[in-house]
Amino acid sequence: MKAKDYLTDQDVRWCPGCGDYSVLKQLTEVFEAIGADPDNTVLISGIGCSSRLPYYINTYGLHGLHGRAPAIATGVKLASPDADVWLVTGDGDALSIGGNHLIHLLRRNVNVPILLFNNEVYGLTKGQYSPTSQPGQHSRSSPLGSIDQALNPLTLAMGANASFIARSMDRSPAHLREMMIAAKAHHGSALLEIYQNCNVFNDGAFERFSNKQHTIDHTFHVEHGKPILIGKDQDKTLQLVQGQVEVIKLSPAGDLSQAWTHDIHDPIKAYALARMAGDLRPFGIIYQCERPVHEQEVHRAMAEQGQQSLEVILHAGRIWEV
Amino acid sequence: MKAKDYLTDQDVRWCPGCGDYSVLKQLTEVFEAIGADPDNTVLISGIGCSSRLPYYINTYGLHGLHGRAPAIATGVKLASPDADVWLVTGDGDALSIGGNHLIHLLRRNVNVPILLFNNEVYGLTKGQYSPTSQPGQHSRSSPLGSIDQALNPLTLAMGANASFIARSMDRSPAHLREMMIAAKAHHGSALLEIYQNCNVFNDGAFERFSNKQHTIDHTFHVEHGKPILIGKDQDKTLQLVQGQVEVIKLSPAGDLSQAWTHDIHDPIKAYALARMAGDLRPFGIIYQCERPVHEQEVHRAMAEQGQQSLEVILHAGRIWEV
Amino acid sequence: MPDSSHKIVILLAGDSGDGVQLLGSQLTQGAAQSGQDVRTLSDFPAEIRAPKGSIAGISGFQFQMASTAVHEPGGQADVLVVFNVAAYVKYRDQLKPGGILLASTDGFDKRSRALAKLAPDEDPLEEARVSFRTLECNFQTVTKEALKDMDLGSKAVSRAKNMVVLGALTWMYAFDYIMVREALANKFSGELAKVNDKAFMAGYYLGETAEWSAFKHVMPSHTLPKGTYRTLSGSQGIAMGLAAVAHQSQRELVFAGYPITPASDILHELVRQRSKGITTFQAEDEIASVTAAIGASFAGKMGVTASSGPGISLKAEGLGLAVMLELPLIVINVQRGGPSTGMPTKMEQSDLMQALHGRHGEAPMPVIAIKSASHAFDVMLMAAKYAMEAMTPVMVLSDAFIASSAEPWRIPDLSQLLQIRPTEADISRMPYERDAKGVRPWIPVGTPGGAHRLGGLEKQEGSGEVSYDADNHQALVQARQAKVMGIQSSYPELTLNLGSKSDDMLVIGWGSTYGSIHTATEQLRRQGHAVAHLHLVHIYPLHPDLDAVMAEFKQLVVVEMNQGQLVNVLRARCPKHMAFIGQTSGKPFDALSLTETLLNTMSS
Amino acid sequence: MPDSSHKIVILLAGDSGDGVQLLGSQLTQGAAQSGQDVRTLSDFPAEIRAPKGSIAGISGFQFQMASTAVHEPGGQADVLVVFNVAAYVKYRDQLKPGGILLASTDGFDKRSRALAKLAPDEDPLEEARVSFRTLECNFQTVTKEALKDMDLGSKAVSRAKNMVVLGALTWMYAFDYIMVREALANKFSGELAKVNDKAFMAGYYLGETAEWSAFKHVMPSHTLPKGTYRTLSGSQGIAMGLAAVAHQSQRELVFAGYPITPASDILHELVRQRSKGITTFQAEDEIASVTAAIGASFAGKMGVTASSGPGISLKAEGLGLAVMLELPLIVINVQRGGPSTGMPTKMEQSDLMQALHGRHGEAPMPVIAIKSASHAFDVMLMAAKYAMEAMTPVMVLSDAFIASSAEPWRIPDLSQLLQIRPTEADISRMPYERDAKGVRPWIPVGTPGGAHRLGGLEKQEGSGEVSYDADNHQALVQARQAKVMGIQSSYPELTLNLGSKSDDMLVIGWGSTYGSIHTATEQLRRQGHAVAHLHLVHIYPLHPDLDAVMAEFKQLVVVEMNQGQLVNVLRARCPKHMAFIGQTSGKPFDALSLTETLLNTMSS
Ligand SMILES: Cc1ncc(C[n+]2csc(CCOP(=O)(O)OP(=O)(O)O)c2C)c(N)n1
Ligand SMILES: Cc1ncc(C[n+]2csc(CCOP(=O)(O)OP(=O)(O)O)c2C)c(N)n1
Ligand code: SF4
Ligand code: SF4
Ligand SMILES: [Mg+2]
Ligand SMILES: [Mg+2]
Repeated sequence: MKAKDYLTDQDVRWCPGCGDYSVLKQLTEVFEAIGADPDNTVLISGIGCSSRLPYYINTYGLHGLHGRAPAIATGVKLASPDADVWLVTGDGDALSIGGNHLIHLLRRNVNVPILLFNNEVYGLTKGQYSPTSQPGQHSRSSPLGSIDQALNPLTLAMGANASFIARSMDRSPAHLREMMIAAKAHHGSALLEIYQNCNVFNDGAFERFSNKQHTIDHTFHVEHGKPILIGKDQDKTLQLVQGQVEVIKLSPAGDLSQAWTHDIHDPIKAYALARMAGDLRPFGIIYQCERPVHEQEVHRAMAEQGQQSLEVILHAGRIWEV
Repeated sequence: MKAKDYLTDQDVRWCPGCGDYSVLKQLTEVFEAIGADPDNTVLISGIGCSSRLPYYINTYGLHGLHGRAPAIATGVKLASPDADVWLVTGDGDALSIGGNHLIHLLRRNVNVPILLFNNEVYGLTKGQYSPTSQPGQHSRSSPLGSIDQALNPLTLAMGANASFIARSMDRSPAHLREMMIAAKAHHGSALLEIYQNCNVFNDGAFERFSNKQHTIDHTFHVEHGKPILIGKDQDKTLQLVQGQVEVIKLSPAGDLSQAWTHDIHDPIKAYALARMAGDLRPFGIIYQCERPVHEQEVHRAMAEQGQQSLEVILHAGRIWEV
Repeated sequence: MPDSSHKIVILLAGDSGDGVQLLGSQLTQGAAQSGQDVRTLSDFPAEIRAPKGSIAGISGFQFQMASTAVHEPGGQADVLVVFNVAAYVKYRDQLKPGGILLASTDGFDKRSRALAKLAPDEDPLEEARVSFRTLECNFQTVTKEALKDMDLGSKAVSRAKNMVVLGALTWMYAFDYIMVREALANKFSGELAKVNDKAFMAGYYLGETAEWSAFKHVMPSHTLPKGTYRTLSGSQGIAMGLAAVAHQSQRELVFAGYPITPASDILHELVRQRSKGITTFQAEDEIASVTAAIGASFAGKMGVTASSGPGISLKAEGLGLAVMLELPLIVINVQRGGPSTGMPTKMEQSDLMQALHGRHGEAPMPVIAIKSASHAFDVMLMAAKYAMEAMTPVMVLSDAFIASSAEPWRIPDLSQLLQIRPTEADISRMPYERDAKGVRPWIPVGTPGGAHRLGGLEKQEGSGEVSYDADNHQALVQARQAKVMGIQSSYPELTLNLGSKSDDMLVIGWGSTYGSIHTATEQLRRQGHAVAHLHLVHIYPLHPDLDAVMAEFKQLVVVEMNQGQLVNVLRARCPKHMAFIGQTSGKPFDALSLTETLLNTMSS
Repeated sequence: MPDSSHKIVILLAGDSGDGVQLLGSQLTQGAAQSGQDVRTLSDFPAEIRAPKGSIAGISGFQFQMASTAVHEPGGQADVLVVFNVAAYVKYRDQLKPGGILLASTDGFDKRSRALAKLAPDEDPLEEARVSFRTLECNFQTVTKEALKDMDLGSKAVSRAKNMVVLGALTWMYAFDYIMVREALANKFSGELAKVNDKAFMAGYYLGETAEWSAFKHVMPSHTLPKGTYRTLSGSQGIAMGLAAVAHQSQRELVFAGYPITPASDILHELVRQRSKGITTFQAEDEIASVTAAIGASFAGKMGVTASSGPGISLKAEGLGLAVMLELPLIVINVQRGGPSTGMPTKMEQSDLMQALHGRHGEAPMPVIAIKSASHAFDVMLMAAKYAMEAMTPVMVLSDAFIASSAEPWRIPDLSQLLQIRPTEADISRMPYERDAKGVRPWIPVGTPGGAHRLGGLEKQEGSGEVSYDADNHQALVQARQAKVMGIQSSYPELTLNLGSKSDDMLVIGWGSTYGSIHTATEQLRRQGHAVAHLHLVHIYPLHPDLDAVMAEFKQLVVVEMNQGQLVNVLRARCPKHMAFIGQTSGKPFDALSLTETLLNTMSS
């Protein structure tokens, strides 16, 4: 199937220019690339602009309740462990009302890739600040600037012992596809944070990370086993100094042995990278590990323990004849 | 007021031998020590054995809804920013149903100490496994062993950008009091995890950390600026090796300069310590930082923005005379 | 020759980018300031910004204005103003035959027709010219011309089109253009203010130059009681009502909410309003918002929360707690189309039974229904009075229609507002010791000597300690009920909204159907039918005189925007046959067809 | 000389450590196996383990046995067995004057009296000897003696006391001691089995040696239909019923729950039972459990969830979603004392109105009420049938009484079980294309060519795509309603549970009041009153013949453990005066006093 064959005939109802279009497009291309089977693929979402995505993809889909997509997806996985279930959610959906279900999904390690559209705002309800909004953000519910501290989806996931965390962006199609494929390939819950521009209510929130002119100063890409290199000339790297990640020049210049080598299996450094919430941020797979997958454990335990027939159950324990 | 004056005349209704008694006792002693004002002290709890505590303390108290204590406490703090509000909760209450409210309280940094009684079981409902139960735990809802992975309250808090995390134990009264006092003194949300023995449904869960014979092999205490020393002879320390915290011998023996010096302000190392969920675990204040306190920010912003009288509000905008 | 009928319904429609809602609010404001009574109805598209030119993306604004009192935004329109062909297609059935169609022809070109998914050769204006009196004008060109010396891009020009239309309609209905112009000057600043003013004036002169005089319509002015007026939407009525609560009760408020359509506007209004004594809190979800409000009430401030549909369902457990704690709390339900996520931007009255019974256990709480924007203000005071005087949560029902509908409102004299006397912090009583009215004391955190513990477990009458005693539980279930019934003593007299006890038929309604029922009943009465109208404000407890009033009539009809909710409550207490007229289309009753339905009910 | 009345009520009481519940279950099991019909009632203390010897810590177990059919655990007891003085103080008022008091005197010493907060010189046994026939025995000594060669600590001895009592009562009522002994042998193993057996036999011989023959009471045997029997509690009935659902529907189930008293036992039973085709999931809360169950149903298995009080309130939003998605779902509400946290271990029927209306919007779903443990099994099959055949969530009401009450139950023949034919995965129909019964297809994830999208927004009839169309919404609100009404066609006939249409008065009940109402009605009939009993199983939709049945009677009375819920539903559809008898004390109706109340109602 071609990418466009994965689209339904529904009119896509996002605002013109919304970053959601890119994510939708990359997802259909990823579906083509991995040969997703529409009969066995399920998209589960909550409520929000982002959560409308399942309507546009020609697979099984459920547009559920605000915040509850992780629980619904867990139910689908318990019933159909072999289905390819994807979770589609927004920063409000996943981190405000749905934060608890998300962390429990991550801890249980239900085998689903999670596409978390982070636009740092509630789009669908017309622009209130969200848990990922930056302090001071002006919005309909904070016309004079929000005072809330922001939640960091990636550190939160590390706190819940997630087995995969990664970050990408609506405006980096190739990278986004790569990350989606990696999240799908991961065995367990894979949280992919996607910076997504809401051009109506929070335009430019990620401008410094996505605008070609600035991106080189504000972003770096991590890859397992590769040095972390920063800046136009790739002459800087990171180091941990008393709990802070600092940018240092490689010295002597070009000596890569001085560079921080990215190890996706190192949870501590992953946490350090995930904490980088300022003007310089990592993209790519930040952490990954292997852990037992929930629905498999459930069914393994059921098989081990043995299942009883109705006849046996009804006659178990003390019975007598009259 | 003396410690015992802080007790109500209610019969305490925990099982004989329950670790909750110790926490109650230490809390009254802490109240004596800090001279807590019963007119201005408020205990907010959810539902669970642990959450019954407010009934026994002669201050303001609210035994709320399962999981919702953080939200109720936030409401109290918004209305009475100067009240000394304490949050009392259990592993089920705070981390199962209430996980979302907890992380949002921590991120907002509402100024409350949090006493999280972790007995790794649902006590009040008679012994089902909880989110902190170890995989394989036998319980009423997992007679053949639970398959769920455990949630770690301290890493979760680090994920939510908590400003204070600490751990103590029902069976270490002096240490518990010290931690309670520190949590109270902290300016912001202070999560204190208390290992608490449920001798009816999960007896001995923390035996290796609390039994005098074993404790030295399984626990270590951290203090800001002090070296982390481990073992009977205090001849070992920790080091970070590729994302794992490892125990190493000090060599040369006694050379404290080799030791890991605990820095409560280092979030990365704090996260590493918090992740230690095996047979060796840290006790004490693991992390602390200063961040704006929510209710103060709210009231500061209100003061800055100015508040309008009813008269002004009614006549704001376009009005006309008839 | 200028026409001068007394009531006119105007429907404005265009892409969300066309600024139809702004146009509508400025125009109705102008109408009101020019002496018209006005009721409005916004029809938002479900999407934030659907594809340009598509029918799904059309936003509508309807209003009725009259030189006598009006109560609803009207049914079919006398005038339809459309910015493009999609708007025309969406709303053409709502324009009366022979009505005026004002069409911006730039929105009817080939491209626009394609966007609206019409056949390439289909020109709907042809058909329109037959059925309606059309006024066709390329507003894009007019606007461009008007702004030609301002060096604007075509997008910016487009965006000012609504101001040209505003000017044209201001001229057409002879509104006081100076006031409208002033209002614009206040609303916008800098470059934009200049652009808008130019566009507005161009529109104002357009009528003359374009020779639209045949369409000019001078409205006689409505004689309103003297006073200072403003326009008020339901969301504003609630927000201002809460400000009045703080003022009247001398208690501060904590409003905790979580965004949801259409309730969010209450939060938006409150943060904008910055009312003395009101703290607002955007919580992480609806459960947190109701429980934070309860925490605030425990601390001694008045906790308030608001939501819609799914959010109200989530608050069920919290409301039960408030019942048990016997703490004051106001919860506002801005109803929308259900069930589930349903139709978030549409109106419905289908949460009444939930308001009464949507909690486990015997958990009675007062339920009050708002009938219009201005009524919202009054209801907030009532709700707070019952909550703080009887120590109980109170449910207020509003809906999507009331939330955004606007009307002229006489700003009340503060000295005339309802008195609220919050229950005292009487520490001489035990926490659950009731006074003569069955009400326990309200002891804020920080009250010296007032330390006490509350909880959701059943409690010993008096002491408030936990109790599992059978007789005590039985007694407390009844005491909580009796206390709620006690608020009846503060109810205003029950008066018929139209008609008298000697009429034959009584039409009973509640909430936002007020305008439609009132208009329909008035119409029937004018036709000589003995029909009265009673609009219930107090849904629980019902007014103590209600049974007696119902007993007076031969025929009873209940009208609701649901499948039959209040009607079953009334049937359970009144042996008489009760007819029911229901509708769940997401739209208000059309007064005209309601009149007919009532007529049929009468004769059947 | 052995007495031989036909019905005996025995009440056992002691500290939670005394093993009263175990004693009770073994004893009733013995009674049942010896040919008695039995109904039980557990009275748990609210605390896990309250202080030893305190009244708050007393756990009670009551049962009625009879050689004819019994329907309830009985009112006042004929025999009270107490392990200590606190138990006596708590329950003395429940022993009939002249009844038998079997007291373990070791629990009446000074220390025990102090723990029960009696005055040091107060000896309640003195008073007891006057009012009751007392049997006093130091069971601690007897047990110690019996186990003397086993080298046990005094705690272990104490713990075996209940087995001595079990033996003594087995002798006293001439139960088949070999069966009881066998059952113990099966239940316990190793050392403990030996200890218990010795203690049991010591108790059995005690009666003879202690010359208690005057108290011996041989029960005639109840003639039951032939078959294989077991005892069944309500929680077991539900768990086994779900196993039967998997068997009958050939569909696997996913049960998702979150612990809460008294619903948790369903989860406990299910995990113990390890039923083929049932996956269990302990979720992080009730919202996750209902939505996970919905996810499972979407995937094509049958989602089931259960909870009580607060947990049911939290599921409101999820239930509304299931209504909108038109997916099968079973939600079981094991009602407890409310509101809020209320009285978690006590029974009440106060969630009926919530079951009907506790969701926003028009969200109708079938509601079925369980009346007893064995009925629970049948109701699960019905619920699943309606859910899977009509594609709807179904609410099942149980309560704390039913959950733990046990009765003998004839294991059904599998071939006789209700047939369930889940809606087919008919991909030739559109996702929301209804069949003749108004039911849409159920297309499990993985069905080739079946890909489709569901959601909580209103949908276009047929295609299921999102729709905000007014007429469509109106039609779908009605279609969802009509589909639910459609299950009436699968209802069994409506038959009176006692009496006939020619009687004067009809007593209507639902749920766990079955036994008390039945017993009371039977009593009145025996006294010559023309009273009939109708116990409703289908609360929504009501049985189509109900109105006609009600119309036949001169007098109608509704009996409920609430403040009047079903009665108002019925009043809304029946013009006749309807009397109401309610109780919210957390305890079941006492059949005797209910008889009197009914009598008063009749004559009033
Ligand atoms: C229970 C409930 N509460 C609130 C809402 C209203 N609501 C819908 S979407 C949304 C926020 C969505 O934010 P996000 O997940 O970031 O999605 P976005 O629109 O930004 O993509 C809210 C608050 C709802 N539908 N249900
Ligand atoms: C909404 C809701 N769900 C479930 C329950 C039942 N419940 C009460 S306490 C509890 C778990 C308590 O566990 P924890 O917080 O660890 O407290 P502990 O008893 O172990 O101290 C549960 C599930 C409830 N009261 N309310
Ligand atoms: S509101 Fe924002 S997030 Fe939503 S569709 Fe529009 S641009 Fe996208
Ligand atoms: S059940 Fe466990 S936690 Fe609860 S009171 Fe008893 S020992 Fe303590
Ligand atoms: Mg968002
Ligand atoms: Mg616990």
